[in-house]
Amino acid sequence: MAILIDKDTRLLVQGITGKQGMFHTQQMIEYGTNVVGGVTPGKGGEWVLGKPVFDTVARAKEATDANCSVIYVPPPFAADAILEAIDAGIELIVCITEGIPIADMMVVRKYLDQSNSRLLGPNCPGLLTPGQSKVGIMPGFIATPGNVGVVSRSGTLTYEAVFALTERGIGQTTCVGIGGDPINGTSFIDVLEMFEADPLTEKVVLIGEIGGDGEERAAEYIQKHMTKPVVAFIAGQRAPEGRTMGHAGALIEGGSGTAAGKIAAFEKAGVRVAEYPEQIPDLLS
Amino acid sequence: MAILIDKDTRLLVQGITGKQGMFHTQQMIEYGTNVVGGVTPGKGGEWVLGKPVFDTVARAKEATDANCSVIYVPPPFAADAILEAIDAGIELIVCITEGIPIADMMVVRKYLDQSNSRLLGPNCPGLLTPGQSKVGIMPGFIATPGNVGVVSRSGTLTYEAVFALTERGIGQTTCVGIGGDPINGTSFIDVLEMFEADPLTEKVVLIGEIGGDGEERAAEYIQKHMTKPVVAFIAGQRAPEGRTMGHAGALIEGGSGTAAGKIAAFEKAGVRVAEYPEQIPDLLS
Amino acid sequence: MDLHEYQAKRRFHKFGIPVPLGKVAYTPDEAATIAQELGGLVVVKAQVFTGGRGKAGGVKLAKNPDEARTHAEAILGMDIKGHKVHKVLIDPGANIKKELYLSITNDRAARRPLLMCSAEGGMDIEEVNRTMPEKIVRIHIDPLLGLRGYQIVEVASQIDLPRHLWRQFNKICRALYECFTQSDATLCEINPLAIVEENGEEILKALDGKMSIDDNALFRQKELADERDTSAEPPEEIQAREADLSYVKLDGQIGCMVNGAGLAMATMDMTGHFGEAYGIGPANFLDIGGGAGPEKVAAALRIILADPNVKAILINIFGGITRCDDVARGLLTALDEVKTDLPLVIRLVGTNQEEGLKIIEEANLPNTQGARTLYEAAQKAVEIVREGMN
Amino acid sequence: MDLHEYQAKRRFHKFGIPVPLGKVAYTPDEAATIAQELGGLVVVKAQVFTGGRGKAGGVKLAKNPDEARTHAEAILGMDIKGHKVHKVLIDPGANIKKELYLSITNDRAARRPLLMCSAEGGMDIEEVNRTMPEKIVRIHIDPLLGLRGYQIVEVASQIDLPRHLWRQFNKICRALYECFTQSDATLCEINPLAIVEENGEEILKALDGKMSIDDNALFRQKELADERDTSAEPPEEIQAREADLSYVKLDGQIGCMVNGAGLAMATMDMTGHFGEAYGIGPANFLDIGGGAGPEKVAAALRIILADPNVKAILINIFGGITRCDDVARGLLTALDEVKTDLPLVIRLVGTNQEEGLKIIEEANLPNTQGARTLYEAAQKAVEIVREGMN
Repeated sequence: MAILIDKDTRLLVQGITGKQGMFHTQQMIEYGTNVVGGVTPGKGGEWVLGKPVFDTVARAKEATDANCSVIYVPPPFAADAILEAIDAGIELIVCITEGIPIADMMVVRKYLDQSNSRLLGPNCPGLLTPGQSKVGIMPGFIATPGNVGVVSRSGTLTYEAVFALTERGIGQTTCVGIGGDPINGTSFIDVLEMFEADPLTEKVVLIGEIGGDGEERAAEYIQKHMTKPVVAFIAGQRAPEGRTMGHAGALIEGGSGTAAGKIAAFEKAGVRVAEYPEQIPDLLS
Repeated sequence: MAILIDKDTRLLVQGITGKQGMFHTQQMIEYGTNVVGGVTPGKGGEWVLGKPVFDTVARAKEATDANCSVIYVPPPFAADAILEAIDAGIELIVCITEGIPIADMMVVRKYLDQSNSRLLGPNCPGLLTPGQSKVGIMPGFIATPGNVGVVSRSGTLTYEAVFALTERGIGQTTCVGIGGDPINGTSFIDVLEMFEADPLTEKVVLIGEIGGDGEERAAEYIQKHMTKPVVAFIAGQRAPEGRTMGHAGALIEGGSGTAAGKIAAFEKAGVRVAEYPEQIPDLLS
Repeated sequence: MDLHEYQAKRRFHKFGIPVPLGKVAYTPDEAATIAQELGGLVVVKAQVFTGGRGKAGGVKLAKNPDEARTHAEAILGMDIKGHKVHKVLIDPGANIKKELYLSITNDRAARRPLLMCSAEGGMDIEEVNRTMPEKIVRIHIDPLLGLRGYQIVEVASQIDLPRHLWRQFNKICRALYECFTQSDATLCEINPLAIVEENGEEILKALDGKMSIDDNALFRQKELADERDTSAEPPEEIQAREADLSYVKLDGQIGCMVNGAGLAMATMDMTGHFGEAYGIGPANFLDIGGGAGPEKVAAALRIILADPNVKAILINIFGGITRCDDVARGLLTALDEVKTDLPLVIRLVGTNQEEGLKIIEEANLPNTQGARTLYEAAQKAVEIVREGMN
Repeated sequence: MDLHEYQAKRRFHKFGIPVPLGKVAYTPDEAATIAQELGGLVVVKAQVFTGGRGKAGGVKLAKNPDEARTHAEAILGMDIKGHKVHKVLIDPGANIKKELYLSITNDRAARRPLLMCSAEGGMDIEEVNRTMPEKIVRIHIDPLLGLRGYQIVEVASQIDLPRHLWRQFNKICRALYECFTQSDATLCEINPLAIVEENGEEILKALDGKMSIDDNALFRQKELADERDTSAEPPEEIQAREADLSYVKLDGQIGCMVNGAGLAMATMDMTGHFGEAYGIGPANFLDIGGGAGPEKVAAALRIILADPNVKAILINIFGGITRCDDVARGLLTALDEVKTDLPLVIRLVGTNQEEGLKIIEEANLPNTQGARTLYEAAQKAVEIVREGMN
């Protein structure tokens, strides 16, 4: 078991013929992900890396029965790509694209909420169930199968944390990047719920950062509903107010969204908070 | 018992200070409807016919705890008025206004479907539960309490049918006008379901007309799900193709939506179809 | 409200859809002048609100200005399915490689706009729909999200549009949807959307155009409302629209004045029911609407009396909002103005019915009968016409 | 991206919001000329990207052109919270009866735009929010439905706006929302939206304006992107933007180059963690992003080296998409170009880490240390700076 993806996941790559799309498709195939096809408008009928390319997601889904799609298309077209996947009835949509206008994401999120699809991201590294399937851009070598669930708003910081676990011999059930945008599809709480319900996951690592109140709400959820131990790490303790720190969502506004506030919320909820990524394994045991 | 409205209905009148609004508010109050207030933007704080006027539905609902609203505002503002009532959480919204652009109604219907409100109309005469409450513009004197439910797409034709029943001593549970527009809030089937579930309703009269396929779908529903006898009447047997007969929805297009087709559908479903309105009471007994 | 081809194409052009740059001619000489200006081959096309112009001889190719004049001469004044031709559009000829069909309408049942496209353009789409429905691609548009890029890709892919035309096709579809929503249209149709060769390049061009506008939205579409061409409409319908009455001319002898669309239809049906055997039926559908005052009733009566076929008048009012006394007064006012000796059958029921009946009675109208029910009223009206026929 | 007051007001004007018709002056003489043209009382306002201009003396009334010149002289070149004033807006004076507050922002948590309005305008809205939050009316806007008439009525009613101004207020709210969505704004603020008396009549006018644009949407807001005023920005930030790097200047001594925003923040945190006791910390936040090639790495290095505070450089790369060998090569290229003898701490982990480390090693860089973990890297960088301080 694991959450969201496993060896039965049938993946479609939106933007498969682009540079990023092709590179990561290769990587995913090498990892063992069951990539069933790709989508690039105007390139339907071609083949890339041994996979059939379709003009639209609807066409691709009909032909391949894909249940998951990953999006590597440039920001101006990314919202449309997500809507397309929703319309085609894809169950899990993973959007890697960074830099989608917030107005587009408000529309997407509203449409998403009326659908049966789940969106992970955008501006996320995707997710990885070690030894089974990886969807997105996480480097496969950092992870190893085990019983710790990892959920994070950040990309490389997740790798850092997962790598630290792996180096210490602690494996993961699934590593999930929810993305650094202020409006996204899947929240910390959504993933925590899944980990809580997943029989294989015994402990959870949560990597947060400044901005928004996702961590505070996660802390509240953990206190009320979670039986499994959670260790957290929060990046951005030294971030100045009013400046966006790379991720569109990483922004302290009017004194709210600070690392200190988030750490306090976790500590209040009984969650141990690591001072630096390499400390996470220590706090898990 | 009855459906949709009864003596406990707390009614708000949107457009209460207009000519139509004021006239019919008077009529509804005289009939015994519990009108709790009205709404006219910019006239909040005034009083009309002894009822308080508010600037918005939200304000009015807060103050009066209304659970139903009736809309008498001109077509350019009617869609907005419906959306306002939905946003304010009004349970039953009755829109009398005729002539709302179809593009507006597509938006309203989409928003409505995501809400908990029910819309009756637009372009409808409203509804009436004899002896208890009337909402809209139906003349009160034509109806009398009894056990026949009446549902209709037409205004005056409903009066004709109800009057014919009353004259023959056959009373009604509730008379419901669903309106003559192609896109509306409540269908024949919605109302048939309610009549089927209403213990006081023993028989049902359905008044249809050319255009659309509401009658055909109602016939199918009746055949499959209804235990109570239904008598139907269809107007427009002599309507030419391609012309709109008064109601925006009364239009035969490409040979579909004809009276003959609808009558055949009802007869196939075991519904007796009257040749003229005054025949309805004969077929009921 | 329908737009003529030239009006629709002008509007398409405004939204960025490539159309031939033709002009309208009202006389054969104008046609020749325009053909001269355009140079080369031109098409002379009747501008009427009906289909099947081509088969009726309303569309002709002309190789030079003289031919254009001759064709215009033949087409102007022509009667196509009851529509007289008052103007022709002179369009430059095109080197057509293939014809597609593209339209957006409102799908009332699905409650959203519907885009339809087919590689089998140029012909009647109803015909395509009947014989090869699988050749029509149908895409519903979410009214809040609008037409999305991937939906256009889906269409292009399904009709097997050559790849080098996808970009143009995308632009045209978006423009057509813009045009549709911005115009409160109920139909925007391009048939054919042609692949034409120009300067050695293939481009997409709207060679024909059809648009209908939602009458209920004309209050916010002033520009379009002003484009209404009433020259092709029966004068009674123009009058009815101006008086805010719903009127449809039919071919029977009984002029009907009713309040409410459903009741008006039922009244038509009943007169037909009784009269059918004798070739008698309703002369019109006429709904004076709810809450109609005396002026409206008078206007309605004038419209009915303008129809020479009318041999009897049936007034059927069920007073709800409409008050019977108002109708009665309106009737007397109108009869004062527009003298008639046609027989009247009057049925007034409902709100203020006593007052209304009293007004009629006191007026001592000649040749007038009352009726209690619709059944009775229709029967009497048919009877009167029948007697007159003998 | 922020717009200046004069830019925001120009845009408001374009969408139909009444604004004073002032002009921008870059010199005291220009200010006097504009005051002359406008006639009467004028306001001289510093155009800087920061609040609290008024308190800092950046906004002054002038009764005549001479006074306007004098005030402009004083304000131009002024430093307001670290922002140098390069231009002033000269607006005509207004007869203000009352000041309201009106804004639209994105409520990220609610995932929809938020309209805020208060009868307590003119002052800092954060202050109003703190002291009398009940004086701010908040209305969420459905992104698909847009701002509806009844929502505007609700606002007007709640702030007790005089009835004779409702129509104007409705128009301004709609225009502001149009402006907000059409501009991909994240903020459109009018403070104050003033009730002013003009020719004996009360009208609403936007006396100030503030707009921020979503940087992610600039690709479709070319017109706005061109309006960017870089004169007020630190040159490193301009360079960073042009090289597509996320860069925020801080005041420490350790120049950081990291891939990924989260890791870059963690790197800042760790250097601060170890250095705090000695007054040592990060000189910047710098994320070279995913998949950065050699050019980007070189650009990043140049930006770091341009900061005179930097005493050591910490390069922390966790290769996922970014390949360690690319980073290593980029680094060598940059070091070839921009000579430096600053000490380097390099940590390369992940994709192609062996190749990357080998490249660095073979280059035999002077003054360079490797590190295996972030912990170790931060510790070493702090140590180096500390040694240099002694």
